[in-house]
Amino acid sequence: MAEASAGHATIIQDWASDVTTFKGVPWGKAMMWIFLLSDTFIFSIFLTSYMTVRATTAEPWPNASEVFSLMAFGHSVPLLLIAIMTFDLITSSGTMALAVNYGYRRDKRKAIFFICATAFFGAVFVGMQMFEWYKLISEGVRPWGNPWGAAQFGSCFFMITGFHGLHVSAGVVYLLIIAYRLHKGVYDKTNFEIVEIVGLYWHFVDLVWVFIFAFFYLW
Amino acid sequence: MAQAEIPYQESMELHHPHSWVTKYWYSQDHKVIAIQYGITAMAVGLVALVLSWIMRMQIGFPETGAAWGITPDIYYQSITMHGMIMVIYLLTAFLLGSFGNYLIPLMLGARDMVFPFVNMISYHVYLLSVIVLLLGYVLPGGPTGAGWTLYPPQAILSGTPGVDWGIITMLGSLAIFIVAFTMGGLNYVTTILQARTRGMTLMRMPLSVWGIFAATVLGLLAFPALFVSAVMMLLDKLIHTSFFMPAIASAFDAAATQYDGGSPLLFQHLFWFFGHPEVYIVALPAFGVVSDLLSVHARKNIFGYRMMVWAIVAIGVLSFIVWAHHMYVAGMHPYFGFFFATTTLIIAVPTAIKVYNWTITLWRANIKFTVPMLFAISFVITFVVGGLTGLFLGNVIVDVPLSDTYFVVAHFHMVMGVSPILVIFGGIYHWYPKITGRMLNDTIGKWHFWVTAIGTYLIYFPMHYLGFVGTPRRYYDNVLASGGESAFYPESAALLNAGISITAFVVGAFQFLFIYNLVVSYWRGREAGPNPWGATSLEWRTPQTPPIHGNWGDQLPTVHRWAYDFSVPGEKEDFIPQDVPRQA
Amino acid sequence: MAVAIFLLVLVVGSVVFTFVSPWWFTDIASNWGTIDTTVLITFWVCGVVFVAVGLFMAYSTWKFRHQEDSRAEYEPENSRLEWALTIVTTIGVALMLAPGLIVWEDYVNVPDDAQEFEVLAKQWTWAFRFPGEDGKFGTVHVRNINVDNPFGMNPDDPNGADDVLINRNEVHLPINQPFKALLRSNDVLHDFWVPEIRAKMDAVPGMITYFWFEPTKVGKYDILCAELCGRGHYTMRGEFFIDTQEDFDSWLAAQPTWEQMQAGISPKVYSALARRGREVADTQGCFACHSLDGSQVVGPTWQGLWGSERQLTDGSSVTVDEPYIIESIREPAVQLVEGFAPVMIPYGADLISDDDVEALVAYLREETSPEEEAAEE
Amino acid sequence: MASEVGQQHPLTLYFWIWGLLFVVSAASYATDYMEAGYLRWFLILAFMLIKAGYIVAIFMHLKYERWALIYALLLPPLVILILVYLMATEADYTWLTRVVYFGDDPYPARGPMPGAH
Repeated sequence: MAEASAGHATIIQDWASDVTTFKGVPWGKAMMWIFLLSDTFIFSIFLTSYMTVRATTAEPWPNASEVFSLMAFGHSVPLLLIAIMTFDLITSSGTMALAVNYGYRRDKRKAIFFICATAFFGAVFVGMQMFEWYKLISEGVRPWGNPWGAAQFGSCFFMITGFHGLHVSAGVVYLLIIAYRLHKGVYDKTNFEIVEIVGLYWHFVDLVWVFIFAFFYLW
Repeated sequence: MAQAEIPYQESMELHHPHSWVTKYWYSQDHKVIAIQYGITAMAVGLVALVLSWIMRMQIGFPETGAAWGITPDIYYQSITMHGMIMVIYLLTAFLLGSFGNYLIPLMLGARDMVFPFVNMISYHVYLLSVIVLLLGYVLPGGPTGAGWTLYPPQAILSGTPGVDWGIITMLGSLAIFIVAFTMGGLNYVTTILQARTRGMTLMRMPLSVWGIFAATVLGLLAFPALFVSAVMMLLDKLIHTSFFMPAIASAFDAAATQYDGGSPLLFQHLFWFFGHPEVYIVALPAFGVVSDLLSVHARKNIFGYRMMVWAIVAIGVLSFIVWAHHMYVAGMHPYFGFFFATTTLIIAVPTAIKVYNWTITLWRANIKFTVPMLFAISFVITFVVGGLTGLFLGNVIVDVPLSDTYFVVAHFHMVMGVSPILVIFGGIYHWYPKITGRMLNDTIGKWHFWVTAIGTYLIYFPMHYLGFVGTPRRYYDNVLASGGESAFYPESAALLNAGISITAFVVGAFQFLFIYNLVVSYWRGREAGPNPWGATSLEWRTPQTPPIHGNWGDQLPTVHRWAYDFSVPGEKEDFIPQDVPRQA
Repeated sequence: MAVAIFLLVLVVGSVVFTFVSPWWFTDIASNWGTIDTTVLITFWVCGVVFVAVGLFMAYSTWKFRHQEDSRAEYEPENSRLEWALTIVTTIGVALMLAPGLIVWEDYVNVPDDAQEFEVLAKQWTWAFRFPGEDGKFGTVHVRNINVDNPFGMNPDDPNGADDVLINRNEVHLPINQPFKALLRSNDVLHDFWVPEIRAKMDAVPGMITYFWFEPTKVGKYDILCAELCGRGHYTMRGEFFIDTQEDFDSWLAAQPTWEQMQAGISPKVYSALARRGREVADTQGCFACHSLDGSQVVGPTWQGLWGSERQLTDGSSVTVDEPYIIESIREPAVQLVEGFAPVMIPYGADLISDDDVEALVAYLREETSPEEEAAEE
Repeated sequence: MASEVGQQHPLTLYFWIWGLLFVVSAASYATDYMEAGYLRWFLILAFMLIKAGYIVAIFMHLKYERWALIYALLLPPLVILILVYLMATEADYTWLTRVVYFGDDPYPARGPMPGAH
């Protein structure tokens, strides 16, 4: 039924109406969307700053493809770990989508299971990121310099992935709290929109990674 | 869909406090939080006032100032802290944290903000940010003296006061403030969009709410730029990354050689990408509130309500693409001047429309010169001066000789220093009866008004002309440095500065009279009754004055009309509140 | 009534103030009269609007003050009026913007016959560079800066050899010749500004900025720093001379080129500590205000300083020795030399370490004590 | 009351999108083996936008929200594009002055890479 009432004519109708502007959107969800919009600006500006310093510096920019390569089966495979991390995060996004779906079916057991699965994949992501940091640091990359060129390479890398990693970590904690509270029956009186709200946050974290992957690792 | 039609707030569970601590400290009531914000902002504002005295002392009487122990360090620290406190911790916090919190739910007919708990945390985080900011005064090296714009490399290199701890507490405090603002701001926006009472469409909202709404949205989208640049500058300072730091040969900072390849201009762009919307974060709520004050006390509807709303929206949108007009002589790409001068002058059009509509509201009105109205009128004329001088500085080539002079100081004090503060005063005189149930003392109020309005004009108007002469801003001493008179600072200018300083001392002292009024009227003030001004908006329609937690009785009010039905022809009363039904 | 009078007085007062006040632009000394014109256009357009709005408000507040028997008019909207005002405002804005953009076009496009000179800003002094006979600047980099190479000249760049280097707060330019000022900074943001020229621009470390102008009036002007650059910002002053072409040529010819400077570096043998002291003096920009050749700049000369007798502002006199020099660095205003303003900022321990001060003292002893000079001769 | 309010969609939709995201990610990863150039940059951006679009539209259910919300969320980020464009211009200009006046190498060779060991 959502599609049925979603024509362009509804824009003016909705904005001109009383009580709620976003029809059918609970308070928590509206607030999460607005927060994510604000957060979008934070990551956009991180990435814009990265673009600016990279374009400004006259030092050579290290080749991400080589920096982030790993040895596998006797070959050097570019961006191997990053690719695995990407797939891991997509997997977690999928499980999250399922959790939301089961949430709205009021299937508490399955919803909790998939939330926990999401949290697990999230934790794995953070673990892999820690490994990646460890590897880079042991190769001499520091926020203030690296052996191959512009110092901003390390600065941007640690700052952007660090900030994203913080979001993921916070998301894992958030997911586990929601799972626990679902289990305790805190949300039994509602229609479990809380699962969708935490889902929005989680998908956003995945979304940010898509941009980081494209701009930092591939470009 | 059926469910969405029922306002959530009817079933909203409110956390009713019992002990003193939960009632006044850990309170989730938006009205208490508003007052907490207000008192904290005023307290920190008094610090800024004292700082302004220190710098005016030095500017007006350089020899006496130096003899009294005002060193260049203290001077630069004072201007920095004064600027930052006024812009962020007083004006933003007061207009959004205090007015926003108090007015949004009451004017919209809601019981509280949508997430009262988050709202409560917002205040406490704000308080923390203020404490961290003031910590700069007790930590080694004192607060930062980098100027409120905190431009790197200067802000983090020795040679500027406060590079030990001051700059760290400053940046940390800003980051904390942004967290606090975000928590509050999400509440304001969600409440306005999703928790209005029946009949309250967006186009029936009082302009106060519109101004606060637009400003909050701007804040949520602009503060990220400041947050990110604060993070990057902290990294530059603490672990020597080079985001904003190019290769540097500093005579004073041996560590500066570690930097290479960064871009100082990046910081300026990010700072003003935040900083220009910030101007409107302060201005738009003031625009909104003053529209309501003018309308109520002129007993006339605000002229051109729809145009006013669209002007607010247009200003909000445009404010994101004008930022680099602060950077015309910053050495950015030369062709940016064309783009930013054009967008900046376009933004003047909706702003001018607002001014016209305020003045036309006075035409054929029935103006009562109450204290709030006096402040509202003086706002308009002050804002006209500040806005027009903005056209000088926004027009790129005109800005060239005037930037970094006293003309700029005069302009921004008129437009976003004095103007919003006049509105804050007007707003307090206007809503104090609602908040406490008592009127503020009228005689003291009038004294306060006349000294403030005349005094601020005398302070700032002549400053424009110092700017024409070429007196630079942020100079600890204009005379000593030249060893005598110079073309850009003739002796007459020194005399003028002394006069300005004396005026500033007097005007500043009169603000304490205002605080005395606030305190004493709380016990001694005349009983106000529920609607002393004969206003139409919902906050005057609560069953109790002051409103209790939850604001309304069993039923939320239903809105039937806009907020400006004053002097409607054929009606007995000269005002009709919003929740009075229309005759069939 | 009071409000109406207040508004009226305010408007009339502002207008009167404008005409009687002694403060207006300094006499222009460059080609940028067009900038003044755009300011004037803006001034008049804005002035008219200010007076109109102010008088309208004064009239309204007088005429429509509260009366018990009267009522306000109910007039929510008036589309025609609102649109008319919008259009008029837009026209007014365009009237100000158009000339502004035309002059800006002129401002950012340097004429072909402009010569170049470079302004090097550093905390808190100025230095200048001319491209020399070949008309080309050598490249420079902060990395090259050291005591023997204060401009950071690239030693491998042949274009730099004949660059003329002026490492003090003074520059001369010839009249009626367009110049492009290239602005460079060693450390933080500065802004090269001579009010009589009107034009200004920030000097940004890590890049080169520019503006251009044509000097049109012979004279001596002040150089200011217009961008906050630390605690010594207000002391960052220089002298700007507009000369006739002949005067300028002879002045320029007397300045050292990079080649000459390299050849003349360190003819004197210093102790290790004094060599360090010389480096400190150079990086701290001491020579911007203190000369070694006896010429009086902003501060007292250092020629023959050590052991000499100095007359102080309070009438007493003092013999220059180690404690006096240390005090003059740490607390310069305490014992001020007669005839000088207390311009120098106190160099506390956070600006110069005790070790560096010791080195400076050693340098001054070796450089300026009369015995040494006598021995040399 | 609950079921028709939330975002209720068949599970197969999610599996489809899930699979597509894997495929597009793999394609996106494959661009790393291409020569640098406009085609590669185009493909990086294209795959990025496709992935982002799927996540926002389907997983975050934005496609099924009313237009009022969709526009409220998608229009504000446009100002970021202006910032990006201007900052790219600005950065290029700064870089140019460094090359011209500081003698920095416009096409610096990349240093030795860790891939070798």
